[in-house]
Amino acid sequence: MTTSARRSKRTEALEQRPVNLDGFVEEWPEVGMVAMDSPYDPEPGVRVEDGVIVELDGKPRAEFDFLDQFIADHAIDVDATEQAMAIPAVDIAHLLIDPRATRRDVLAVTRGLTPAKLLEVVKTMNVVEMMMALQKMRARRTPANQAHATSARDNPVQVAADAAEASLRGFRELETTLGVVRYAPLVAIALQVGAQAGTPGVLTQCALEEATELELGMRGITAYAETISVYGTEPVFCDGDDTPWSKAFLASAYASRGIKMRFTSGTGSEVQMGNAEGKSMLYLEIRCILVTKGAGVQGLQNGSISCIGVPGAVPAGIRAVLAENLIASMVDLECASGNDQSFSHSDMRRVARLLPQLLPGTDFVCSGYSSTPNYDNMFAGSNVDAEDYDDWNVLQRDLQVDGGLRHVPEAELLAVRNRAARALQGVFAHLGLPPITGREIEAVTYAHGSKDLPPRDVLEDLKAAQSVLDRGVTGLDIVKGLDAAGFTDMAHSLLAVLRQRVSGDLLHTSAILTPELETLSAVNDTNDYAGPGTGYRPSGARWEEMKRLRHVVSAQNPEREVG
Amino acid sequence: MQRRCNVTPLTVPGVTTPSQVDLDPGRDYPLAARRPELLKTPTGKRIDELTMEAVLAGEVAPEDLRIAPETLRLQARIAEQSGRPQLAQNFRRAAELTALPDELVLSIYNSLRPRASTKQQLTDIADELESAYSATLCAALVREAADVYERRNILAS
Amino acid sequence: MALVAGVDIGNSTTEACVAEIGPDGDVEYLSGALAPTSGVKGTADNVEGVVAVVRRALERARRGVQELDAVLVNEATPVISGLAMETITETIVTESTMIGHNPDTPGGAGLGVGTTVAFGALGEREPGEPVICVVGAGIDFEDAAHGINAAVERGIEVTGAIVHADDATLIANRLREPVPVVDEVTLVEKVPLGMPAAVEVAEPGRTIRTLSNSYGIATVFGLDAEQTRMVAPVARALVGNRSAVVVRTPDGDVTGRRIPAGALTLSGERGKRSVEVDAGADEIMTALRGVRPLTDAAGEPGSHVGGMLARVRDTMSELTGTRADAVRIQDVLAVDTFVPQRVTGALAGEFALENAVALAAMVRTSRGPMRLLAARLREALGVDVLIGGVEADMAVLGALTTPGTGKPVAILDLGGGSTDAAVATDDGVVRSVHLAGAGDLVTKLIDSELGLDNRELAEDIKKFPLAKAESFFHVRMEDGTARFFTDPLPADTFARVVVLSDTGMRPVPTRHNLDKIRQVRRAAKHKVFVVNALRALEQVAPGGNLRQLGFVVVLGGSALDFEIPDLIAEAVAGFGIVCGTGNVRGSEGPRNAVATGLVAAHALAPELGLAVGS
Amino acid sequence: MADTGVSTRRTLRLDERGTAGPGSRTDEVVIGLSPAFGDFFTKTIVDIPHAEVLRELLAGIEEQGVHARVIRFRGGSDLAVIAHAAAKLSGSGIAVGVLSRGTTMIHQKDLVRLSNLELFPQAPLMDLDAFRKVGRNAARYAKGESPEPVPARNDFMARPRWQAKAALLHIKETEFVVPGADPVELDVRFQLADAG
Repeated sequence: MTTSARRSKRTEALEQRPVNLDGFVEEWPEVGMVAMDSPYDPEPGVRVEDGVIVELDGKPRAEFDFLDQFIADHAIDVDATEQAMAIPAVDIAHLLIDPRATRRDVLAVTRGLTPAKLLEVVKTMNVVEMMMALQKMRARRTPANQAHATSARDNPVQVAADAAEASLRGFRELETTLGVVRYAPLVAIALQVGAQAGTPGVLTQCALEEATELELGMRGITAYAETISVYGTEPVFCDGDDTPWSKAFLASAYASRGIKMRFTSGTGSEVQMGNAEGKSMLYLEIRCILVTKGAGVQGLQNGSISCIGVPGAVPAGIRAVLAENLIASMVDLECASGNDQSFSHSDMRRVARLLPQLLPGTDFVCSGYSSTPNYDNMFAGSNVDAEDYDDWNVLQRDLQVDGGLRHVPEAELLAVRNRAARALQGVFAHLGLPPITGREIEAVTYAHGSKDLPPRDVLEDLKAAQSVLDRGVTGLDIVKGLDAAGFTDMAHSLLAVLRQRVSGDLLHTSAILTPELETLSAVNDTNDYAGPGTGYRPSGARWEEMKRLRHVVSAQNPEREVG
Repeated sequence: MQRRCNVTPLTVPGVTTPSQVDLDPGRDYPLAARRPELLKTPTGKRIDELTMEAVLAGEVAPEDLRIAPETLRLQARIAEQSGRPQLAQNFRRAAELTALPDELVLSIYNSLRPRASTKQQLTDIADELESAYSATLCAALVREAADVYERRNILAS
Repeated sequence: MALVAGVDIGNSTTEACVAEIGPDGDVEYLSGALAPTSGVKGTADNVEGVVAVVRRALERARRGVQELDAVLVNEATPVISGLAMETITETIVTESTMIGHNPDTPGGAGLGVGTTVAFGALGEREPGEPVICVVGAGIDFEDAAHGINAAVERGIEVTGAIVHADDATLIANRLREPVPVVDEVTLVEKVPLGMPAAVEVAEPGRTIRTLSNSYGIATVFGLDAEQTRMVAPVARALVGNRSAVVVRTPDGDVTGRRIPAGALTLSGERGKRSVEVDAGADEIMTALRGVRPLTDAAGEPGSHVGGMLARVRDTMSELTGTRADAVRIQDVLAVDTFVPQRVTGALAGEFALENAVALAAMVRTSRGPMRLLAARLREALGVDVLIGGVEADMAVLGALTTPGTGKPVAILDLGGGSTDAAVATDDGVVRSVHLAGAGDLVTKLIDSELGLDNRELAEDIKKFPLAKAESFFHVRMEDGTARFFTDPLPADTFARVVVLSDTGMRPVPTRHNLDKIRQVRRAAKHKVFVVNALRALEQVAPGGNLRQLGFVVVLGGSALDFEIPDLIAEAVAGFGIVCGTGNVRGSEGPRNAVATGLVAAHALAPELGLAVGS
Repeated sequence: MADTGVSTRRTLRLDERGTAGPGSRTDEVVIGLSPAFGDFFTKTIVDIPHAEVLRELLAGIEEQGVHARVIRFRGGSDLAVIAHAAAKLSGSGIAVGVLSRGTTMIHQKDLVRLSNLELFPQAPLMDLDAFRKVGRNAARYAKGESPEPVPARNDFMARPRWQAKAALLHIKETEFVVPGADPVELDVRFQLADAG
């Protein structure tokens, strides 16, 4: 744009700042382009007759859309609702931040709240208060983190190596997806193998359309599922070709095979699709959260996810994103809290968006930290990627906050990357899949991304991927392959992961496996935060581990570094 | 994969083994570690029989790595006692679905999509769930969907 | 009665045949099965695949593993093949004398001759000699037309134009007096200015007449005999184009150059020969015939062929776990092919089809791990395992179960990596040969000749017939017939050439028409399979005389191809041979020959064969 | 702002010529415009003037020797609906649909509405060259040829920059929808804004 007006040097400097590449828009509440404070959101209210909710947030039952009805009949506790709704919103907010009120005390109230009431509660809170509340309401006492491991070329060797590194760096869940969908069986196997090469017990998933995702799960090639989307208005839900009932049925289908799963939703999707029905983004997201609750699903991935550009562009949008994570936790769901999509050109803004989840801790701080450079991220880029590892570790150390990761010396990383690739080589050979060469293993050991790797024979790989499905290869075959190739420890840990589906222990809220292969969930690791000096705080061995960085000057001998 | 498992008569509460077990989430969870004796695979194996040695000896089949309906009902009780009635209800529906072959599960899911089925088709599915699999909870969910879909005009025309 | 299973471990599939052998040697075949081979053929990794396929065959025969008396396994020496390709010619244009690319839509029609002038300098031009206007990048088509019209109004004779953008029709449509316009000349700034030049555009559907003819160019530029000889390559390069530009510069030239690719040394039992790779496939194959049977092949170090063979060796050494210098190449197949390559010095990104040589090489590895494999197999199944006779002998025995065959019979086993042949004479002597080059080489030729850079698509083109999606409801098959559909075809097939693969229609995203793709496909199959079939039969035929062969049975995965057996049958018909696709046991088609042969051999002489571990 | 390489030299005049009917020429491509294209809106999400967008689409079609018709659809703002309706009116069965923000689609009349021949979902990546190529490919489909699809582009940092503005533009355009309105055939004229 040409302009003749003279500009100040300072303006010119500011214009060059990356943050000005981000998009910002004005609010427009009439169409739902507003984060959480809209005059068009309904007033809270509930009426129960004969054990049935007959009026919800000012709407009589006859006018309920299918979300209203599902929420009224399945999510809200009819016995608790009238009493809970009678409590002023600000009092409930006080309860949330009052350390003397336990998590259980809060749940006794929130189980009876309507969407509009939940919205009213968080509207009384600023972000610091929300963080305090989240610290208490997170379901699992110990926070954790999840990574994406993908490859721009769908290279299984790369996925195995990055999965192993991510697993060693501390992630407890790993997610992959594909550029070429037919590659899925090989990449899912690679993820599963790589995950066990770092620390044992890391759970893996592969984001695909529902049927294939379920099939890989049933075969034990993946360990859990996450990409089961729900939406906050009826037309958008239908555009996604689902209803709360179809999704509830799918949830039971997963549980019937012993497979852990969570739903996915987030602010901004409805306005993005032009069908927000004039409601605020957060109000619609609360409906998604309650649909999840009503379906009997243990948890939810939310925090805007793929629509982050929408709340990110309006005033208080990132506050609303924190609020949606908080509300998921407030209604006793596991929360995998976003921070998983490219969000801003500005490093400063990327961190600011991250802190509200990192500081209080969530069940999974990122629902996809990119374990590759973003160019390899097949989820279209994450808020944090492999080049941010050191920054993340420093943030944890500076603030003594546990974001689930740790610094690992290069030699150990090289060792597990190499080991994962060799294990995959053995498994591929055992299963008669296309060979992995020594050159590939060498390259992937030292690689940063897919550009550093020799290309694979895609034709052979795709044929083999099909044969994995045709031959009915299962997780057990991977276990046997690992054992045959001499990676007995990895075989054991994968068998332990598979055995989990027999016991169903992982189906409970916020469940993960520890490196010792113990199940840790909201049932046996209940968040017991009760104010200063209580709850989870990094200490002992974990804190010592967090103190280590790539470059720390030795106190013993300042001419040297410890690391 | 496609075989129809025997339908165990677990639809009447109070007469089944799982509900007779004394369970306390704080003491007994995780079941695999604390109460392994309660866990059997649908093929009748004990969980501690699923060892590496057994796998290598070819004594463990993929069918052995599935969850049994009894186990899901135990976990439902743990969910219930942990204050999660919806999660418990999901586990109970899942217990019913363990008897269904994979293809049928997927096809019912597809039938529940908007504008995918007529009311009669959904009613038929519910009847089949109930009569062939004793899946009363799932049948109720499908019937409920049929009513809502009719009211909201998202049945197949 | 004895229940036995014959098992053939192939490079890509493992096949089994279950049969009952009576006390007097009569055989009742019960069932057959097929599964992918696990691991490299002939190694202990195969156990899993063998167990799977034996189980499956037994299931089909409704028998249990415990009832089995013996498993018969072929002597599976792995045959591994490698491929490489090298371009051996290149086209070079110097001083930008010629623009010979074929833009989709040139503008106007006819021939224009004049001096090249930049569009920006048109205004300074005085009326006089005719000019060709050169329109550079960034000039809008309306401005270009406006400028040319203005010049013409001032009396400048503009006879043609050369344009950077895809604007020729747009400009020609806006000229008051239309002239030929050639567009999409990407490096238009390199067109020499102030030089005599000619622009020719033919009517749609026709090709140029003047600039593709040496005497036409001579007439246009007033050349003498010697000069005309010099421009002959230019004219030749322009044949078949709808539009072209020729600029006459003092030293301009178009040359074709052969790229030295190095020498290939073939060592055989009958001596050693060296042949230059750029001499082409025929020379290489002649040299090979001279030294056959081959014991090893080597490329000149530091040359292209040296690199080529090194790549083949590396692949094989990795696959077989032997050292690269211990790998011995036992056959090569050289095939002439062509590859689309960018012309050096061209101004419009022209491509020329350059000659190339593709080379397939083959190695037989040691049979060492066979015993280990048999021992493991015995452990896994708890049954005696017998290593049967030579694979080729077994294949012949199996082939003979094809109804209507008789001795002497030859078999052709068309695989992915190698083409094998064997012949059994009346006296039961079997001769066999393994040759390099089969299905994988065909795929590679299709891929490179069509410029696909997508081996998977090339594989589909190889395996399935083509069609053109003429509307959303019908396709025109490659044989000219139409096929109609009631449901609309997928969107990405519209107006495209498609492969009718077993998983549905698959578009071929190139500008080649159906005939061209079909011709490349058939030529590739001919160059590999027909050539190899003849070569193989010649080597096993008594006295090298094909007429001595009565029956040829075609077997193997590529025998299932929809046209390869016909191509081969056509080629050997002249030798009085009955050639057809095998139908093992009258039911299995070209599959299961070796497995069946193992059972047949066992029935004839159960004492033959080496029992392992018992 | 993105460097679009365009100075606003030309203005667009769109005169309504009455209800659009089906075309009879088999060598035509219809360009279907969204309700507010070249009207309330004058440029795409990255400020490319609608005059230039339409001129490039038309040039791409003309260069292939194919005829073009421009029709405005006021009945909806869904790109698939516009492009599909336009294809139904096109004598060749081929149409280009374009939204004010620059999202573009090539459609064919026999396809189901939710399908398409080519879709360019990332409006911020649509530059003049892309619009020219869309016009060219549409014309080549109309001639029964098999054009190589215009390469799809992707940029993961488009989300933080454009996602919200795209939503706003879509909603705004939807405000100009007149339910049930007939498609209107347009006369297109480009005028130079200055003497350049």
